Amino acid sequence: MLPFESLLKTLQTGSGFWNPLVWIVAIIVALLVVLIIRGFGKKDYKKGTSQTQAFLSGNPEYDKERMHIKGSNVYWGFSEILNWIINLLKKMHTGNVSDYVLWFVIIIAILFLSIIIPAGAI
Amino acid sequence: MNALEFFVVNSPIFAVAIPLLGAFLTPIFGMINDKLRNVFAIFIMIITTGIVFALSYDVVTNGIRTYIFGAQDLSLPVVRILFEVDAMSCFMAIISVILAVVALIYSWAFMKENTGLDKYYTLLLLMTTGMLGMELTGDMFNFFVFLEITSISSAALVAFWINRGKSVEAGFKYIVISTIGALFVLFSIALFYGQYNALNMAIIANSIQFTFLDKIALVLLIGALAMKAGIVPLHMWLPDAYSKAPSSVTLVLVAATQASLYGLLRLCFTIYGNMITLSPVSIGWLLVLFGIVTILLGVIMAIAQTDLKRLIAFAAVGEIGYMILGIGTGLVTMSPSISAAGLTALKGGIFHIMNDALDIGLMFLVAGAIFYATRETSLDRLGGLARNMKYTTAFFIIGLLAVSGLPPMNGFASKLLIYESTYQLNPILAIIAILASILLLAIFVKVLHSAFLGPALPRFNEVKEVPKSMLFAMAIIAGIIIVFGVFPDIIITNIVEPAANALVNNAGYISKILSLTGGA
Amino acid sequence: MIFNFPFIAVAALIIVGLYAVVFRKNLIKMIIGITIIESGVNLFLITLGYREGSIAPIYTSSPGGIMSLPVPQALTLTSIVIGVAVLALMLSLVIHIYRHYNTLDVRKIGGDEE
Amino acid sequence: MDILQISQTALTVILGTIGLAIFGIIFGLFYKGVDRKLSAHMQGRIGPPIRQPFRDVRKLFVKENIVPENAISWIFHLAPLFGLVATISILLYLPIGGFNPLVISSGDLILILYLLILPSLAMVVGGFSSGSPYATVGAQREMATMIAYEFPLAIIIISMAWRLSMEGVRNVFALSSITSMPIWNFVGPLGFIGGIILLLALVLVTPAELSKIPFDSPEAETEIAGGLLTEYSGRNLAMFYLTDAVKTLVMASVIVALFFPYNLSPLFGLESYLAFAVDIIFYLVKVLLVVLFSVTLIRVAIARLKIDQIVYTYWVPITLLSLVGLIFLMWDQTFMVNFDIQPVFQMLGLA
Repeated sequence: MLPFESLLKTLQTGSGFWNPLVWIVAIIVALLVVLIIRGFGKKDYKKGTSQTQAFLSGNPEYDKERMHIKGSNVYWGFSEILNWIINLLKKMHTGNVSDYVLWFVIIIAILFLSIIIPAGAI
Repeated sequence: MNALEFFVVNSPIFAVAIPLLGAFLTPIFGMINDKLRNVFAIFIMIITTGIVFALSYDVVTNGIRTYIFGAQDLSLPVVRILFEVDAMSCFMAIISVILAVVALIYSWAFMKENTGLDKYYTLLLLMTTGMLGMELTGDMFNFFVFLEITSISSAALVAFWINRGKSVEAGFKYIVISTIGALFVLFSIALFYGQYNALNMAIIANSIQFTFLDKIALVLLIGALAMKAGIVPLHMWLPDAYSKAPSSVTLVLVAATQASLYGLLRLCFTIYGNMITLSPVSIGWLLVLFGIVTILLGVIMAIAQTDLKRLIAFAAVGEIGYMILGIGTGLVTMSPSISAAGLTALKGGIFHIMNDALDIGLMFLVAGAIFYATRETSLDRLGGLARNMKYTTAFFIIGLLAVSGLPPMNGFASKLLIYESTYQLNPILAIIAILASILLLAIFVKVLHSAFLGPALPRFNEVKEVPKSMLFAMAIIAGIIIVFGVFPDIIITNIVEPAANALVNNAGYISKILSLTGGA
Repeated sequence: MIFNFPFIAVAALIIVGLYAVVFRKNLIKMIIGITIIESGVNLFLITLGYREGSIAPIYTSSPGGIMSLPVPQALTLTSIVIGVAVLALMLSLVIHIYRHYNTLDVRKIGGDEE
Repeated sequence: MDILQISQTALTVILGTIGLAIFGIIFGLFYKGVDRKLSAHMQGRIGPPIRQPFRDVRKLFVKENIVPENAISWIFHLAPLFGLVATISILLYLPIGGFNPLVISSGDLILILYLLILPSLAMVVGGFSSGSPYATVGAQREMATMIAYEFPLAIIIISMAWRLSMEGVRNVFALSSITSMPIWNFVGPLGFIGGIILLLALVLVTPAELSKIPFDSPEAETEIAGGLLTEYSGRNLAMFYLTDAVKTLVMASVIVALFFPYNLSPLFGLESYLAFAVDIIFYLVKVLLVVLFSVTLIRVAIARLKIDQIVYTYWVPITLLSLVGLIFLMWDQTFMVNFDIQPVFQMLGLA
């Protein structure tokens, strides 16, 4: 079967390398160091008091449904910038199978133009 | 000859025949007992997996294997159906069987409440048969037949939840797209047959002249297989089909998509392998371009999705782009022989085929688990599930790290290979690839937040962790992801590199058949 | 010219079929379009194997004369069988689509979101 | 590779990680103190003493470690821990103090790019897992900022490696190759301008990477009450505090390694321990200068941007800037090859 050494080999890409085992060893050691440092800190807190409630600048907490920020509201600043292209692409996905086949015909035509026509011209 | 040798010698046909026979035996067992049927289906698939592994081991150690159907007299190679199995076929077959086994295990609990499960298991095994056939065959027409077997069974499975309009509609779209694609594949096969009087891939590749008709065949085959493989802008059926099918089916559907991708690879590297440089427009650059567009579109569309399964489906489109990018870069540098960077890119692309199957597969299984537990896939209605579904959350986090290619998961290894080779072709390619991978991270972190984190929603107080068989299925994939991530070099040296070399070495593929048929 | 006629017919059939799939809005008509494409491809296969004045390749003891190539005919038979299966599946799906949406208009069943 | 070698490597990694963790934390906090002192002076304040960050950490350690009821506790606890651990592990791959990286051939620049994501990811996941609206808003802003600055960062890293690969260097992504062949040494004037532009872009990326003003909208105290750190307290917050400190050191070291990998000791012909001492001190000074320019000056000079402005800033002006840098590097290479300019510069003593 596989020799033991091959387990330790570094992945060479010709431009760089990556050895997960070294990283994992480093992570484990760093984790131990950090856990020791963290161990100096205070561990407990008063459970069930008002300090465990969500901080809302003193406002009362809404019901849980409204406290959860829904998926489509995430990444506002980002989608703000990309909205134009997302809307464009959404329009492309009509969900109509005729359009899918039309895309196929278009791509065939493009490939046809790019592969066959230039050779014919030469 | 003892039984084991017999199995190894005949493994190419057994890999296809056993699931095929098993598929039609399953309903008989189903008449006796549901549990027995499930066990039987899993048993059949495990045997197939064993055969595929034995075959792969044999191919990697002893070189290309052929299997001849019918009489051994090869004076008429035209009418013989030949299976030709090289390392690349094995690589794809391994992916297919792993995903099929996992899907069957997952189905045990996931599909339990459905009726018509006899047909479900039959179709699932039939689909696996089709995929394995596509990957192992060396005959163009045979490829078409298996393509159609896969298409029909998977379309039926996509529409399996027939009480939902959307599922039926997605199944219909899928079968229309598949049929049209397959018909053009058949048309191209006819073009080959008309010119070279052969259906065998190796014989066609040997005598191909890149005439006008060959170019038409190339165009049609690239178009049709690209559509089946979900390359932008022909990907549009994919989110529909992936998101509307039951999760266990989606998992196998990922493998079916990749089987079409395998067809594209065979086409570019083997059949047109000698001629690919003659094309006025580099096919390699064309694929690179497709790859970049696919990555960007898949990822950007995924940002905008609010339905979990549709989101993962678009992420899958993006991941397909990475494979195409790596493979295209390999193809660009093919003339006259592949460069070191090109080979690295090709290895990265091929490795990413497997990683994508595992990562996206795990994501779909998690989505299925969420659906099983909450009957909900919209991200706007989920939340706080990490309290009730600890293991699923953990598997999701593993999948998240893997899909976005963070160390030390398998996705990082393959993406590293792609980045560190494509930049030599053009730095922009690697930049876009890196950017898209970070966008993928953002997308899945959004899923993590909106499905698993956040306050405990009262609606989901009663939600329980999914049954053990589903957890086990997810654990298998997560385990493979971690092993591949921690020991990437072993996987690349022993599985990926032989596959890449087999793909590049089309002379070896051709001469193997020619030596059998006496140079016909 | 006369020998090219089948090939022109093949091209015409495929284009007509694609036209039907792309521009007809009725699902049944789209399926008919797919069937027409299929017929075109099958005709192409048959034409490839045909030699002028040949007889069908079904005789064990041939009555004489040349036979057309048997392989394309075998391919065509397989293709027809597959076509029937696909057709059956598509039609059954259309029946279910009609049950759910009460329409066969491809534009009305579409839409990318739920 | 025999057992001896394996155990030697393992020992190097283990001891190195311990050493670097302590080094990173202490100097990270030190630079944090320096940064605060300097910015205070720039604003005409006296500012806290340099040891203030150490006191902050000590104070956080005696505070209660509150887990809010809306939080998923295991992710809530793990995220800060993981962030600090991942940050420390980056130090292993960086040339610290003028030496080669500790593990010379097991990780490269792409790995560092990805490892730099991990601390931010930990903050995002921690913020999301605290289940508070403020934290969620902060976390998603952090994520958006991350996507935004990753684009120019990727351009910078790939351009540098690409230019190096054109010189026929192997393993261009390896830090050891980059430091042994600084970009200024082989490029022509166009490439020099390109290098300056890339350096500028990297300096502009740094404050966002470290969530400093003007790119600190994820934390924005005045607006969303500390953002993703809102619910954190006690030792978990201390972990994030330390992560930030170590990350400052890491980012400064990346800039130093990419653009200023020079050492003083060869200049003076020094050897052995004296050389080490001089190099380390020189390295610390370089890091200080980088922190001064890329963190302190920027954050004193500019006000906070809105999140969509951040995304815009990085995706349009700074991306264009770094693309211009890339184009300059490409042109430089073409000119070098096509017009054979190199000898001319050598004659003029420019290259």
